[in-house]
Amino acid sequence: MNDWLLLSFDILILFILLGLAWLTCNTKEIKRGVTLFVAFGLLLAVIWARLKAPDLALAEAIIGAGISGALLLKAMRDYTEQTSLSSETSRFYVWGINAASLALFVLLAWGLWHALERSDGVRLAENVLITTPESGVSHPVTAVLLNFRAYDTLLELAVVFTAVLVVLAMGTKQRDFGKGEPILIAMVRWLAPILIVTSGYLLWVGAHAPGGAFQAGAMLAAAFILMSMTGVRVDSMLNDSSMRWLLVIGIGVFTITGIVMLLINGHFLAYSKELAKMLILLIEAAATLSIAAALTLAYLGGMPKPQQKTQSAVKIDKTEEGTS
Amino acid sequence: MLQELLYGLAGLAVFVIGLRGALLHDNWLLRLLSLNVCGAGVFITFVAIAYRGLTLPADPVPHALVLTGIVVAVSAMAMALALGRRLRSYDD
Amino acid sequence: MMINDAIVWLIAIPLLASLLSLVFPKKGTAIAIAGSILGLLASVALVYQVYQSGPITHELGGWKDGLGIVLRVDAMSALFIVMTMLVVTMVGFYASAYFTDAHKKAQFWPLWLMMVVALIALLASGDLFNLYVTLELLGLSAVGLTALSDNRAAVQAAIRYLGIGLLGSLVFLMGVALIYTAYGVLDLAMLATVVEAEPAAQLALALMTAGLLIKSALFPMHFWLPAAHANAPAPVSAALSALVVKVSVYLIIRLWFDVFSPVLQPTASFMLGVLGALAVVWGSWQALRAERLKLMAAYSTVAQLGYLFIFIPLVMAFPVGEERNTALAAFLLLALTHAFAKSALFLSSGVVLQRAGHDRIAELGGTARALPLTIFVIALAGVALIGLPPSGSFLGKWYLISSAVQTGQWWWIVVIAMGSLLAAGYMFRILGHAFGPDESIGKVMAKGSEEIPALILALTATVVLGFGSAWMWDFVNLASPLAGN
Amino acid sequence: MIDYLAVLSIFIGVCFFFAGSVGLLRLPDLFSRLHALAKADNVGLAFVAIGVAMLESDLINSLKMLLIWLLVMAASSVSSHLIARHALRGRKPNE
Repeated sequence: MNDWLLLSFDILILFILLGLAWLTCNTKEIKRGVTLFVAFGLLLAVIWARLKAPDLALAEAIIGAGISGALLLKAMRDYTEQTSLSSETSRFYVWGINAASLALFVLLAWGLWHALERSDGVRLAENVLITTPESGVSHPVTAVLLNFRAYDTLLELAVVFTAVLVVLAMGTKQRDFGKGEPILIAMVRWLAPILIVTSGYLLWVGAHAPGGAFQAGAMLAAAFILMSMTGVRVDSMLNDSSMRWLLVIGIGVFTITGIVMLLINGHFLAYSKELAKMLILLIEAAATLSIAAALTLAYLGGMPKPQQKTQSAVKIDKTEEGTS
Repeated sequence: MLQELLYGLAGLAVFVIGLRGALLHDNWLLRLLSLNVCGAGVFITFVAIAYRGLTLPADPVPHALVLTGIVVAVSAMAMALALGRRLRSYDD
Repeated sequence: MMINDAIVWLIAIPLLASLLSLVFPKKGTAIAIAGSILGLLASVALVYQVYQSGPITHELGGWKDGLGIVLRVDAMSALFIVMTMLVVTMVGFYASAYFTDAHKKAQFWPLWLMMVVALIALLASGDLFNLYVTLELLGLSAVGLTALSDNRAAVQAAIRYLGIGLLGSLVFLMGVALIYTAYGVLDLAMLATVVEAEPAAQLALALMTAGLLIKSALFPMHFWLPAAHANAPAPVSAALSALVVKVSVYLIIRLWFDVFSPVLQPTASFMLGVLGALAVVWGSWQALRAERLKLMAAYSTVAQLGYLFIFIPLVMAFPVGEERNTALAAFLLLALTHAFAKSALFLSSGVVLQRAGHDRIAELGGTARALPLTIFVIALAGVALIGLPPSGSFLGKWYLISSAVQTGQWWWIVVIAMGSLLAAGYMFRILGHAFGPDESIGKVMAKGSEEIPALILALTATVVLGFGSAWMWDFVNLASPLAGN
Repeated sequence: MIDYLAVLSIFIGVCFFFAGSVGLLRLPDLFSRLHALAKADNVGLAFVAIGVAMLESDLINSLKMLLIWLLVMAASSVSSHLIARHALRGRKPNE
């Protein structure tokens, strides 16, 4: 009885998922596409929760739906006139793609079936769950992210860093939304502190329960983005040079810890057991700051206070001329 | 096993839908949405195979991988939007 | 101790240098050059270490049994790493003179160093998912660098490049998902021991190869490459053509012959060879018709990558052992020569473009007199691209032809001969115009810091690799897991 | 006993959600749709939250349910207000 109930829930939710995915990928209107995409992200969060992946549900709700939603909303303004401008694609091409897609799906389904048939169903799970107590944290996902596969996480921070470098190179701060409605500002006023406190909580709790640096950093960024969206001048709190330090602190602390551990224990990122918990928390705290700074900058579209930046750029110019 | 297969197949379908959308759209923003849907399809497949029923704890490795993937995806999106904005600024 | 962990330092040094160059933008050039030279030294130490003690592994975090990520370096990856660091260092010297705007320089160095991190991390990675992360890091940094040209064409090309790159990585990741589903491992060496010829593995390999083919711009998927490589700033074009596309080819070879060898099908390898042959002919033909110097160089990259794919069916035809290693060494020789020659060519094109104000081939008259060293470098690069002795590609192509004869696949010889003839055509066309009488370009000064790195790269391609190839043969035989030792 | 009460409460909540959804689909214009949706959803969520809180043995977790309800209510009332305000400004509401 219970099984059938669960199964009918699964089928219902997958039906909605496929519908949303189809609509998102087939709309020709940008506004509609963005709205559907955010809804798709929220539904994904529900699916992660259903599949017993609470870490992902948290991350998806904050990043997938929240931060991407904000980024897209801001970008949408650049595309307003282009909405209906979709050039003619030949019917032949469309049908070719359709046929190829269908064939690919059948092929993939066949592959997945064989893969599941062949699998023992355990994979790395038992090994990770058994070894987790040795990692310094008791939450297995955090153990994988910051100990077993910490190198992946380091490179992932590098990806975030790279993306922000490109955003910064592509322009200075963009025009933000105007001042919001009074009632919205009032809500953000008391919501932002809650978000910041929640971010700290998520960071701390990651050691033994769902949460961690990425969720915490994104939550912190969400607080700043919300403030910025309602017209609160976020940039007055930050300046160019402190932003640079915030951006690099995550990877910096991570790499230096790794090197110190290499010198002590002979392997990069091999934490000493008694220090592991503290080191992981240290790295996560630094990473939280970097991620928050990166996502906030990605939303703002450039370094705050452009006038100060141009001044310093001029100064660099002069010194370079002097030396060369 | 049933849930793994069901969600796994749905993930594959979402992947293919996104891929198709990415190949059909001319508009950069819409293509980007399709690419993100496509990525979500891979993530669903990963998480589906990590699910081991209601009693056993799920496999944490794919969860960590997908978390990495989500962060990479949002970084790529931020960068793509900035490039799109730059491109349009030349037209003004 | 430092020597034994060279591979970790090779990743950590550029990573930290990238951070520092963002925080201290005024010192960016010094930081980047210092980082590159340290990296180059570390890469030499790495080759020495591999030469002494065979393939090395480094378990990150000290975890074993597939729990953690493992870095692995054998002869092939060690040589690619040295190649990367040499090109990066030389191009770094060049770039410090190329970018005159301090603001642009401050944007360039952190991204450039991140690209170096991505290249080294990819070459050293021994883990499937980690490879996906490095591919993304490489893709994003390369796209960002392309867009630094800051004109409409470059940003347009960067956007297209990004779309293609993301698509390729996602298809690759789908393959990783299938592998993890079926085998429950991500570690390449562990996967190599359990993988079997069955549908899931075949499909996964097909997906991963397809993703990498998109990224390595093999013939029908090459459409994004010329625009991106021709419009990027010259130092970036050099790195894109010499390194970024090549590591995808490296990865295909690594996956095919190192990990998935039980799964391989001769038909599939033959098809890759055919696509490679088409790329050789089509790319060379387009290079011959190209009107701009950098566009010609970009199309030439399409062609030269084609040669590397022709190796796949030939390598497959040899049984595991010394013969296969010889073919692989020839592959490495050709890949390395192309990397050095093409980066030299792009750097020289950059000099021409900056001094003459354009790079239209038909209007290059008088350049040989105004920029003699630059044109000399282009000629040297041409020697390597055509495959004339004593360049490394002469030997590479020679072995390509002889193994084609040995395995009875003589039809590849036709393609190789045609490609070489066309390459001679497009290189002599440039030189012909450059030595032409027209005096559209006045007496100009080229900076030594721009011309000398290009000269070193070109000389490496033509002379050093040509004479040092015997050592490479030994090295590959000694330290290749492909040989089964 | 408390289980039955909880299920009853959740059931009532779901009914409200259902009514809200029907309202969203059937009502003629934006303002009445908003009205139906916001009202029904807030009350619906309250009943669901109460029901789940009863099933939960831990007091802290029950309090978390209350917090969720409060946050959602704040968000939905502000967003309804904003949508309505936006529509009133004379811009064409979506259909």
